Amino acid sequence: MAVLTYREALNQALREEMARDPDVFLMGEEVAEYDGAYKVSRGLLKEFGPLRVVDTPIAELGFAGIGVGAAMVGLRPVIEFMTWNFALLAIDQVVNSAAKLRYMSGGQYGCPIVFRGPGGAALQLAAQHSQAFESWYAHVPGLKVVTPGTPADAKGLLKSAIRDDDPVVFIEGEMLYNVKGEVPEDEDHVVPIGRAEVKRAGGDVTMVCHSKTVGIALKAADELAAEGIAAEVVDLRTVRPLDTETILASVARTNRCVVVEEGWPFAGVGAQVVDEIQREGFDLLDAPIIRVTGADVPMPYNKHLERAAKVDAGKAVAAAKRVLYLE
Amino acid sequence: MAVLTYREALNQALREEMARDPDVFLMGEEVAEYDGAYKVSRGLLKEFGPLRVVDTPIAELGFAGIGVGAAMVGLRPVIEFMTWNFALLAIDQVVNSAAKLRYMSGGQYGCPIVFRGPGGAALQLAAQHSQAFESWYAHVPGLKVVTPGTPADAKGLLKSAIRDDDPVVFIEGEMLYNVKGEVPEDEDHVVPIGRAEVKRAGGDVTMVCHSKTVGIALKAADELAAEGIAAEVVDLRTVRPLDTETILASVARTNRCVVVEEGWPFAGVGAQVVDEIQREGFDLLDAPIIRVTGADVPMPYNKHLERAAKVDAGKAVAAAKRVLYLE
Amino acid sequence: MATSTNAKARAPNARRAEELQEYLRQMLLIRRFEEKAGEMYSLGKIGGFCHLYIGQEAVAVGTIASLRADDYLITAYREHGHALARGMSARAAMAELFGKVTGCSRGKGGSMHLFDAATNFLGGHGIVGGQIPIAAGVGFAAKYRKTDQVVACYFGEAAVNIGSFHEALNMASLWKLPVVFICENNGYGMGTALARASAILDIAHRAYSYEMACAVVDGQDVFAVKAAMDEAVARGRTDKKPTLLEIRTYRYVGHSMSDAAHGTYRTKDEVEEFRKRDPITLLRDTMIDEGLLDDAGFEALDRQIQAEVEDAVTFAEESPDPAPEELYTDVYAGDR
Amino acid sequence: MATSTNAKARAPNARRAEELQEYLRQMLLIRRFEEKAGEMYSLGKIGGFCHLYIGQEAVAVGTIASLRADDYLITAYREHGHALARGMSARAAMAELFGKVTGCSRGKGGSMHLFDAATNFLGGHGIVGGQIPIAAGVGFAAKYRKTDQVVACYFGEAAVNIGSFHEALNMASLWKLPVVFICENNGYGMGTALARASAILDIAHRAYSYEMACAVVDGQDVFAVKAAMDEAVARGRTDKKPTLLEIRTYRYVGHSMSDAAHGTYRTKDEVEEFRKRDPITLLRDTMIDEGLLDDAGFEALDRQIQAEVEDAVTFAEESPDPAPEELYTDVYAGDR
Ligand SMILES: Cc1ncc(C[n+]2csc(CCOP(=O)(O)OP(=O)(O)O)c2C)c(N)n1
Ligand SMILES: Cc1ncc(C[n+]2csc(CCOP(=O)(O)OP(=O)(O)O)c2C)c(N)n1
Ligand SMILES: [Mg+2]
Ligand SMILES: [Mg+2]
Repeated sequence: MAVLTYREALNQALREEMARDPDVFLMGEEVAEYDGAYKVSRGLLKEFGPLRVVDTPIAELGFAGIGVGAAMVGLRPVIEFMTWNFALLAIDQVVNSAAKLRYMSGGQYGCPIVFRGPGGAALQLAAQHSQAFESWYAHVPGLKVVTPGTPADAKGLLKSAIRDDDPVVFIEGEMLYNVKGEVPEDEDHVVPIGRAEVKRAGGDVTMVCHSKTVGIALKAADELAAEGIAAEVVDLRTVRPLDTETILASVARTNRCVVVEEGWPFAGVGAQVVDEIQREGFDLLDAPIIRVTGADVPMPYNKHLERAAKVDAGKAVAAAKRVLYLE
Repeated sequence: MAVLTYREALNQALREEMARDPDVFLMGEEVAEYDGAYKVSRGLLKEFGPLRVVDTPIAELGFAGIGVGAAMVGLRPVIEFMTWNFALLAIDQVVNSAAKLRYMSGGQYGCPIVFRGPGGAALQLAAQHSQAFESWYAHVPGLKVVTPGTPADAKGLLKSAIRDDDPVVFIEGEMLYNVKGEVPEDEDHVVPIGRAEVKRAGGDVTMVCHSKTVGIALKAADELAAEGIAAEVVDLRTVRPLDTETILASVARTNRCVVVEEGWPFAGVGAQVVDEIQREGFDLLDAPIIRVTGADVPMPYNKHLERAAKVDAGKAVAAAKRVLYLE
Repeated sequence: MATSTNAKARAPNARRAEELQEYLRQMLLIRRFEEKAGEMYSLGKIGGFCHLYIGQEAVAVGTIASLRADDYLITAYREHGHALARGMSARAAMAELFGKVTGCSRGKGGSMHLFDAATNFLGGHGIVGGQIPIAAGVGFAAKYRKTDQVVACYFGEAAVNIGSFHEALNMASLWKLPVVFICENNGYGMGTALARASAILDIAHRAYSYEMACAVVDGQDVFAVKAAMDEAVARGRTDKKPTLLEIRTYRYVGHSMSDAAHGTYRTKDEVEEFRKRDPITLLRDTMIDEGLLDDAGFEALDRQIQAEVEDAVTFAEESPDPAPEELYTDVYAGDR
Repeated sequence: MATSTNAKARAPNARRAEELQEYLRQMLLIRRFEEKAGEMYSLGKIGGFCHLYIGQEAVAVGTIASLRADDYLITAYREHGHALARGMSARAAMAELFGKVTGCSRGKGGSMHLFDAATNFLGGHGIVGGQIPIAAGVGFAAKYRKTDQVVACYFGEAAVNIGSFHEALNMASLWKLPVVFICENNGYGMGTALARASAILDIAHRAYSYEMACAVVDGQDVFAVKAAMDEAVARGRTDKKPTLLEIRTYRYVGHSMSDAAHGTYRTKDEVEEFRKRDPITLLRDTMIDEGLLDDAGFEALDRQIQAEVEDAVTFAEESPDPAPEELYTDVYAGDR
């Protein structure tokens, strides 16, 4: 195992998959000559040339559609959105084209495309640049939604996403790019789409998380452990399809659950997790499920307000204690 | 009270508000000379002239933005999307501009705008034209989301929406336009945004619904009544802000709940309703909450498949019986 | 306007006879198919939105005649004509309108979403402008693979005011993609006349914003259409450059089956005026002038085509609906 | 290019002196403010994305000089210059960058979202192109209310490839809205040179697609900018028609504070070359030539401005953060 940053892990996944399959190409703003706004594509232009690593104008709707067209005829585009905030401009192509082509054509045309880029809030980027949209994409049949929280998952899931025959919305954590972790060096290290992973075992309370909140949940679990509480951390990794089985198995052990996510509360991913648990595991629960989410406001610029708006380990700890009726 | 169609009720609301406030104008595709693709704006061009009833090119993003600009400087635009499916092209202006301007400007600029049009599936319009996006908009702080299910609510809520100082996403039921109902004739008949209504009282099971599913839930309640089961029908009317109080009060009476909505299951409006109930009313529930939703697929064209994909009274009845452990 | 090849100047020969006969057959097939589709819609056999192509037949036929079998096509919701001209059987098309499993999209797409992988027909798309960047992407794939395929992309004149058009044409020109952007200017987008939606009346001139070649073409004259398309296709295939063709045409019928035939946005007289330059009549007259056809021959062809359409209806009528399980197939790759 | 008013030809007079003095003051204020903002960013006093305007000062100052107090402005995220030229105090601007409650947007907007209702400054917007249709909407409101207000809308040259631009310009021309669309062509969108993003190099010519008036303007020459803007504003105010101005300029610094000063996408030499036509130096030299300024006067002005900027920093530094409750205010109208 090598120790890599999340960014490097993504870069490796891209490089390996482009080397493995000549149909894979990368397109987006600043992905080529600039090496990516967040440097995820560093060195790829040099290695694969301008036909396979393509800088675009600022035209999200257009180049998302170009990706869809290329995918319809069998290429495997990886379309980078500089951030998912800008993808709102392209969402018609993601939802009305990519997600529906296979169905509308009665199975004749698929759309093996990956839309990827950073999601969620970084630091003080304010309201228009600090949004987490995974629950939106996960709402839509025809899409898969992948949200890795660690370098190993980032690499393994991106490889799976590129090899997948369906459109995958791949949301990276903007704050995770510099996070380091062990990553298998095997070129065939893939992480299957649709499987959650228990990142830490514990019998007292389940903490469901994904993407940036994986680290937060793990930190909260540490803090809880210091108080003698054993939290089990379930990383969804894929938001759609949701691995309800792994979630329920954990709740069956703990009988208590907290869902930690970065986005807004209303109809977030956590709402669906809650729905699944209460429906399939009604008798398992000894307490209501509490969700820890971003504040229900546009993100403020001021750093103190921003901090107050974001989820953190302290909030997750407090929620865990609440479901344990400890405070 | 007059008996009006839902379409006529909306038309009256527009006419009355335009007569009442010269700052109100209507803009969208085919709203003027064509009287509206669904004839909601019938006669308005004639009455108010081309400056206040404005036909646009097919440019959803552009004219949504034009509405935002006009609203920033104090007009009260009503922007019609021919259907909400096409609003995906404009969603950046709704989410990144309208919903955030007040916050980003520290309260200096509001955005008193109504985005309105039909949502949900009509008949055999297939995958790209049969979508219900209310959970998406309801996810977003800064927006209000209104989904009337009856002519009286359509009129009263549209008037409130136009008078509201914040951006309102007003989603009409495409299949409701011809539905008739009693509508108060009073020019000041307004229905407050943010208040659910118990459309039928009953002690055995709560059925939460909105928009098109109000009629479905009422029909299901009839069928259940024939079997001696008293269903209480709670019409959300406004999806954001959600009237949790009314929902919980009902569940406190019935201890059982079914949520019926038109859209896809994952992170739909019902998921949030479930989340609120289980959190705030954990001890009230004698059974898990069951959601009745559209099938988790792009909408098929074939009419039998389409029927199978949609919610109907039969499915709502079955769900009610399940939460009553009757089957 | 690009001028029509002067038909009379050419000596009749077998090849030309065959070619014109084929144009006529296709145009008539589209006309009769659409008339029948309208009828079947009124009978409730067809549902949803149904947009007919009557009046525009020469555009599909003339442009598609320039294409090779391995070229690609993509279009909007008014696409029955393109599908038939490209060689989709009337049976597969009609069955799709009926929502039957024998339809080209297994009854899941319907009138707005005909697809046919066998003929590289990338479908009918329902969001105005949505297919334009997709077409550019298909052109990108041709460039990527270094083939000499060309993409024909159809859209209405009302679609040129939407962002997709602008973004796609800019990238297509910037990257030299082999796409022919075919604007079927039938004068109206639903009830909105061109001049009420576009600040410029010569749609073709929008191409200058992208340093793209363009032409204005008489869309009722199949020869003019074919000639302009030949040039545009050559530009794509050989020079690897896109073209914007503005093909001026007219729809005789309402926007969709739920729209009145002429409505309040245009006069009956206007429709009648345009009907005088009917593309099928123009072609037939040319063929008669050239001695390639006589009235009896035309009648025979028409009868044969009407029989073909009748057969398609019977086929559609008798075909089964998709099985209930089909609701859940084709959402993802694995699920069939 | 629109030619600069030949400065020397004019007799010096008090009014002109005052006017030029004001341009110089504003341009220098922007320059010093931005330099200080960069410094404060490096010290961690300012967070998020911070895009400086250094090199482009004559555009904001020259265009805004043509506006009336009741006209409107709207721009993108590189907007400190526009805000200051429009009369926002350095204090309110700097405090906003510091995220303080005394900032123009109460510390909630930050560098990309300066707003000032008092001067009809409709803000900095972060989604490329997003402000362009909004500007058209403000123009629509002026038309609706039958005022003679004009809207100035700023965006970069990379924004002309996005759909918003196209849709907004078409409608602005179609509906005769009094908007001046000001494309600040600084050659790059982040690391992408114009020619790598746009199929056409003369951005102004995009106006032809909308039958809109246009001009290419030397953005380093404040007189040229002012002259072109005067014409465009008159066209809006009197003829009720929009204009597209392409104002050619250059940014001396990186795209944002997280981007290297010249980066790999341009050479140091290129930056140096452009610095030779510095807008402040050009204006200063003209003023000295005309006898309206001397070196000592310039130095004094500069010192005064530097003090103003220092004062703004002190003010920002000493101002309080928004109260914790502010997290939940300004989401909806009722909640303050
Ligand atoms: C983005 C979008 N907006 C609105 C519609 C509704 N609509 C369908 S067709 C149409 C008119 C299109 O006219 P044009 O492009 O000229 O094509 P034509 O119908 O004349 O062939 C409209 C407004 C849509 N399908 N998509
Ligand atoms: C829709 C969208 N896509 C991408 C971005 C990221 N982005 C911010 S600024 C920028 C470059 C814009 O360049 P230009 O319009 O020339 O303005 P300049 O920065 O040169 O002033 C990009 C790509 C964004 N903010 N919005
Ligand atoms: Mg048309
Ligand atoms: Mg630029």
